[in-house]
Amino acid sequence: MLYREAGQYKTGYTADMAVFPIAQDRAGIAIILAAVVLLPIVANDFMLQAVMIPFLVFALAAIGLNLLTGYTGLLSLGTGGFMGVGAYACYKLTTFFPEVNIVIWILVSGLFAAGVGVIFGLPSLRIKGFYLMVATLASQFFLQWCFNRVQWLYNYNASGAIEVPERYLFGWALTGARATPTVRYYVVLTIVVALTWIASNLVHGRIGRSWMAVRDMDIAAELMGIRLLPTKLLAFAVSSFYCGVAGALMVFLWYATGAEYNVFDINQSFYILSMIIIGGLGSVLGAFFGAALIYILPIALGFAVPALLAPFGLHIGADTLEHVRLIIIGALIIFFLIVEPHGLARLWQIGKHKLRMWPFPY
Amino acid sequence: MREETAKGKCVTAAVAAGFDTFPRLLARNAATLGDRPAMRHKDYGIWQTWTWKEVNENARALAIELHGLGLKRGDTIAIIGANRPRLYWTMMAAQMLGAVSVPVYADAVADEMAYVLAHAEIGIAVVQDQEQVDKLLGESERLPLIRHILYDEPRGLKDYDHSRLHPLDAFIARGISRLADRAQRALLDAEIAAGKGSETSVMLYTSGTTGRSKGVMLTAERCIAAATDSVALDKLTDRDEVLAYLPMAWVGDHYMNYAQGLVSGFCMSCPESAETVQSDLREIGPSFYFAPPRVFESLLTRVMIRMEDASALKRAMFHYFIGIARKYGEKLLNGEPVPLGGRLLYAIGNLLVYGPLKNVLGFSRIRVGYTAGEAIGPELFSFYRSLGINLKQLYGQTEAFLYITVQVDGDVRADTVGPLAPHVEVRFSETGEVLFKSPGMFTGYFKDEERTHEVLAADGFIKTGDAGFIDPVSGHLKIIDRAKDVGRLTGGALFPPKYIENKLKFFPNIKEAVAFGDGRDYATCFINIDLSAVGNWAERNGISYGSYQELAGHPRVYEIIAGHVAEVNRSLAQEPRMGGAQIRRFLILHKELDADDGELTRTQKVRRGFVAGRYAVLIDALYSGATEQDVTTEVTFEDGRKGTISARVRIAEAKTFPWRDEPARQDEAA
Amino acid sequence: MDVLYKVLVDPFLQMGGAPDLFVQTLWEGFVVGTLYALIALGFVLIFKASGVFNFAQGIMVVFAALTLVGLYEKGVPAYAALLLAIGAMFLIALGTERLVLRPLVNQPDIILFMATFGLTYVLIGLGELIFGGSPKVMIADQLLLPKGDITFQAFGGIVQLQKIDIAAAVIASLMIAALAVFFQKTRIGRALRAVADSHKAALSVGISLNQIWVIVWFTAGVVALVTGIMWGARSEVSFALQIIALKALPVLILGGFTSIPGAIVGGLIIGLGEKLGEFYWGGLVGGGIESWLAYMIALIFLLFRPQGLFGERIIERI
Amino acid sequence: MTNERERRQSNDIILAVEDVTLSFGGVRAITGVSFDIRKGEIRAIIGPNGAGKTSMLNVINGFYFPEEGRITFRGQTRQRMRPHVAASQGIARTFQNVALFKGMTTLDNIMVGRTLKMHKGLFWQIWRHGPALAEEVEHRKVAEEIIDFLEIQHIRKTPVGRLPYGLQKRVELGRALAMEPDLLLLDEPMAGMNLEEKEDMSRFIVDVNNQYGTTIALIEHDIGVVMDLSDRIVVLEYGRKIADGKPEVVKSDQRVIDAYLGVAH
Repeated sequence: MLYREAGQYKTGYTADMAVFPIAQDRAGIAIILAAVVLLPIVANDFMLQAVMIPFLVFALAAIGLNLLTGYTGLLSLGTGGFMGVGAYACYKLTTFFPEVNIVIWILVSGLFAAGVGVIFGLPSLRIKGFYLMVATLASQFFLQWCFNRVQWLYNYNASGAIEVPERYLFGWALTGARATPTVRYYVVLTIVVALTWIASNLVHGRIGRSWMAVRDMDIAAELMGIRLLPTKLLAFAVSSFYCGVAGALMVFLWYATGAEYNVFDINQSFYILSMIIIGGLGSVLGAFFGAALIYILPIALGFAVPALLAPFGLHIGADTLEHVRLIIIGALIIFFLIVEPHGLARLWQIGKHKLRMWPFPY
Repeated sequence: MREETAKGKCVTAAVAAGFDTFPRLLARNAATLGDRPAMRHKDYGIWQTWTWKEVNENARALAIELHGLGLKRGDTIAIIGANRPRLYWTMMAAQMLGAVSVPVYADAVADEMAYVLAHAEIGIAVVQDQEQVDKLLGESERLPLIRHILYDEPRGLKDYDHSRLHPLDAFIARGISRLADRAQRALLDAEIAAGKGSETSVMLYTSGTTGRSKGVMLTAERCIAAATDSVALDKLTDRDEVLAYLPMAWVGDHYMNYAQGLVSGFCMSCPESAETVQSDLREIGPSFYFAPPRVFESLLTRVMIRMEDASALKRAMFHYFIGIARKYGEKLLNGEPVPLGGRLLYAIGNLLVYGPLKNVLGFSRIRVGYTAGEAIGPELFSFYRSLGINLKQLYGQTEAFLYITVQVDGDVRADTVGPLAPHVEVRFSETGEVLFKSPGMFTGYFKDEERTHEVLAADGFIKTGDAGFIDPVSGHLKIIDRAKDVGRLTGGALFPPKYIENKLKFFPNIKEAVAFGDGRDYATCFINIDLSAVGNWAERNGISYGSYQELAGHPRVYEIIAGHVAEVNRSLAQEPRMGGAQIRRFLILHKELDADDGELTRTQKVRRGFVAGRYAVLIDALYSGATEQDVTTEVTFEDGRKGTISARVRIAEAKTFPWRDEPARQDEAA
Repeated sequence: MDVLYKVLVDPFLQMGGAPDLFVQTLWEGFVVGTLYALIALGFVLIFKASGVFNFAQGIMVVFAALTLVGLYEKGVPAYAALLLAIGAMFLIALGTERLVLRPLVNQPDIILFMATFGLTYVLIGLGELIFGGSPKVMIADQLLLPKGDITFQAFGGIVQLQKIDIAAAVIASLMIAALAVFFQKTRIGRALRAVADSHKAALSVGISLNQIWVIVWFTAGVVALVTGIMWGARSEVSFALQIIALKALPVLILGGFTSIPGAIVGGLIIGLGEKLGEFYWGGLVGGGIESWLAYMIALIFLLFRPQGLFGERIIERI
Repeated sequence: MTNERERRQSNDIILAVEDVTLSFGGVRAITGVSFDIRKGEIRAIIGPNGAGKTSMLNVINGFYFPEEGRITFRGQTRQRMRPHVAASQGIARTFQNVALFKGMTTLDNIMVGRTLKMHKGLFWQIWRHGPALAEEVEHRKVAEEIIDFLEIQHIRKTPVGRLPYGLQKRVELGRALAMEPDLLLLDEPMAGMNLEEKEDMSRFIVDVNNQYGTTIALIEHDIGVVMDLSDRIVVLEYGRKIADGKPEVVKSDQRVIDAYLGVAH
């Protein structure tokens, strides 16, 4: 309906292969970007601190996991662990070299996660599916154990937790108690947008195709000359990189003060996994949808439900709400698997197609 | 000299100044519009584009090579295939050498094609692909003159004997390198310079509704003069885009796309293939669009069918807003006053329905749209206009190249073909036949003095063979029918078959109709149902059918058609002088009329006489009062095999209406 | 050199040096192993019959135990609570079949797995909503489970066996035996085995697939309840149990997803390996390696035998 | 046409299989089979079901390792090698039951076939501009030529999962062609097709062999097709070679008639 594609013909392959070939889509993206950039003007600190920043962080992690599970078809429950690697690496780096800008370390810490990811990805050559999932559980629990037991990782703090030091960016406090949500929001936004762009570049190119080929039919892929191990390992590396950066962002720019090892426990892995299930496997966009639904929706409910019940004199405690939240997430997962196994991303596609064909049904 | 307009460089003003041949226009465009796109072709997944410079270069390269093959001034060269830039370039190249290009219908069967090629004394044929090459080689003993065949698509021709076959692209490459040499350039430039506007530049074979087709000779200067007028009329500029999807052999394509393109400098896009025209149209979104009524007709049918499958809510919305459009759309388009409420509703409709609909059809950007070739159903016509598409009618023919009358923005009517085109004169014979003089008029039929004289009146006017009159109210020309087809019932009442048929054909369910009645007591007709429309209806109503024949014979289908016929009768009864021509009896033909059986022309017009002869038994039955009739018909299949089908055809009575009988042909005095 | 000694030699010297401790550890491992085996059994039952990788098995254990204790705390007599808990497991089985499995029939395994994953969230939420998130004490006495321990002189030291552990081992073994009988002898059991081979076969036995799924999930639920009770009695009833239950996964990998004996052997290997590893090697790296050792064992094992202990070598065809 | 092909194919051997033996856990699939494929010819492997035809292809492109025997491809002799190596040496294939990448479009499937020819690494891929994009475009051109060749323009951007079987087979052929192989292995390219589709497919096969001079080895059950497509035919039965030669020779071979032609239809 909103689309006006007549006259949008492509005279070259570059234009034809663009990620957003349709002008209306590009416009839409531009509007969204503008909106999120201008958000802090209207949004209060809660909105930024408790909604947007976490949403972006989770979305990034979800993209990471989606590259591995959605695009390459390798089921992983190690997300939390890899995020942790990022966080702890960043902590060690910035405490070793306080003078280097934290943003750089956040990105570099992703590389450490990537390294670890590759090591735990090695088994993926010989084992597939659920077996591989168990293998990734090994990494999850092992890493979790390290974060807890290897005191060196948290500089022997008595608390056994990471204590985020104050760091500055162009004079603004970026981490630590004095960092304002607005500053942190912009940094997170920049990083997430940049990495999203890169992710979409990857999946639209040769590498992305090899990943999907391995996912859809690994035997055929090998006979096409795609070498399975390097391809899978690359997927692990890139995926872990994203998770690692997400982890670092989580501790340094969301929590901003510190975090304990159990932030990165198995439940974190489950949480992210549920995001990509609902958002849609094999879709970068889906990662954002998933993060929004799984993280933001319950918050919204947190406000809506009591407000709705109040008139009837009913009151719900925060913890009750938390339980309800879990039930809702679970129900949503099942619901979406039943109505649309390919998640919100697929629904979005269908809707888009309808808009393009409007007023025709197909 | 050139004027800047909002829409870009308006080059039409420059035409007068000595650009009297197409090669000169091409050279001019290459100079003035050098890097603007001239032609596109959807190939290998994208719209390959050539600028005017490149087109000029390629055409020149071809020209020098054709010269090498011995193509001389006055020679003829055949061009056979779908719309392809390279084929248009050969036209240009031939004209550079003063040769006459003869585009031929690519879908013509080998025999038909052989006739034209032989008659036109073709020495060199430029074809699209293997299919055409095979046709020519197959008929080679009938075509002794053909020395060379050039082809565009090498697919499948690898193992052919290449002594007389040449790939076009290699040709062009060679030509370009050859043109590096000054002497060669000079030679070519000399040829172009030697060209005169008065020379025949193209020969178009009219499929002719009767007899063998004849070669209409057109001279460059006249073509250009005519095109210049219409380009000015519709303010076409190099910013316009057209989709060249109509047969190159048809005057419409040569005028609308080739001539107007070279004059105005707009960009012409060639579709990927016949199957993809719709999607290609959608991609290009032309700003100038021409289609014969049947195209708009089938399009509307498809639209309605597709909407049938939409959700009830959507369907309701669609029909509601189409209603709104019918109410206000045309008024708005003609700039007539419309109440604010109406404007508002229309705006909403535009957002929800018209805009998107035009978008999916590829009509969003149409600035000027034309339809012609036969009368268009008023409803059909206003449907598109009400969507905000500036669709207009024109009346013309090959011999006039092309316009005789053309409607101007703001003064458009469904039932007329508009006022005279610029520089066109018209008079009427005592029988009401239309005669004209036009800037583009032809110089005669190739090697056919006799028939040339038939149509050429002593005073230099040309007979159109159509009966019509100037509508006193609007001052527009009104065409009733082919002059020789307008008949009288024994009762003396007027009987214009086409007129009736067009009314019938507006119903999506009716694809083709042939009316009879001349010299009879009353009017009757054959009907072809539209398989897609009726078939879709049948599915939705759980009616199973194995073939067209079976569906056509189905009682409930007869009911539907009877309803339509009654509708037509009602409207005839209301019109002056037409009431007598109401259909009394009709039948639904057991097979679709088909060009391969000679029942239709290549442009899908009914060969009335032929059909009448072929189905004489049925016509007799229509008047004998029989309720059904057995008939056996010979048919030709796609692959050329012949076979016969026989059927028992039912004949139905139609509801007629009382009409006020008026004295015949009174306003024809005009 | 020193490290190598610590890793390769010292532990074995310790075993030899203090056989009593060694036996003690073995026993520990054996008990834990049987419980792992029990959880794994739940997985296998469901995987065999419905091809579903039931991620929710762990939480089912917790949920079952919670229901039992929760109801008791709400004043329901112990045995009534036990029956009600069983009833609850049946309801879960029924609900799952109706709301999850039936709509998703013929979907790829991964989808079904994800669905059980959603189920897990629901059950956690429900459990916490109804019974609260805080750990509870298993009503061992009320269910007449033995307390205290048996100690005896042996292997040049004292070996101490918790009675509850013995009970656990015994009950677990009984449970497994019972299931074995159920599968071999009863009609339904045979039907279930048929399903594992082919769904058509099952129908020929005259039991609808849906019924079978309910039965299987219910059986798995009961197994979960028993596991929950035993485990609860050994430590406490809390959601942490769900994580421990994940240890059933490496067990499955060793044993294969479809083999009951596999589950048992696998459980024992993991249990023993884990305990020994923790006791003799854990110290070297600061302890607590129990949390991941099981997975590591499975992982390393996988690298050499991807098809599991009892699985057959897969020949890939194209 | 045929004489054309004969002119094109020389007598030099592109692939030689020498007494290859293969078995799965004691079950013999292939026993001491030897034959060769000449450059530029269309070579058919036929035989009743379970004769070891597909296994033979799997051995040739390195998916299975033969216990005994040697395989010489373009002069290099080897007993075992990984499939992706075979691919990189110029062996492509299609599969008995279509093995397309279901989640991807026709175009992407064909582009995957170009993977071996694409070399821009992660660093460039990240930006997807400059070199990486240039490379992408360059190979898109090749892909489009293949699409044009196989006349599948209209499904260019359709996910292959939604295509009818016949078209899927065609796309799979396209994917193999994208590798510009020297040797193309076709495993029952016409299985489950109607007559028209079969005609199209055989036309394409001949055209491929014609246009690109690709050597083709194909397994096919439709004897009619095999007879007029192929230059030479190997007949297998129970993993053994029972005949080898020109169609007319094979057709008249008594053992073949008994073993196959007699019973197959």
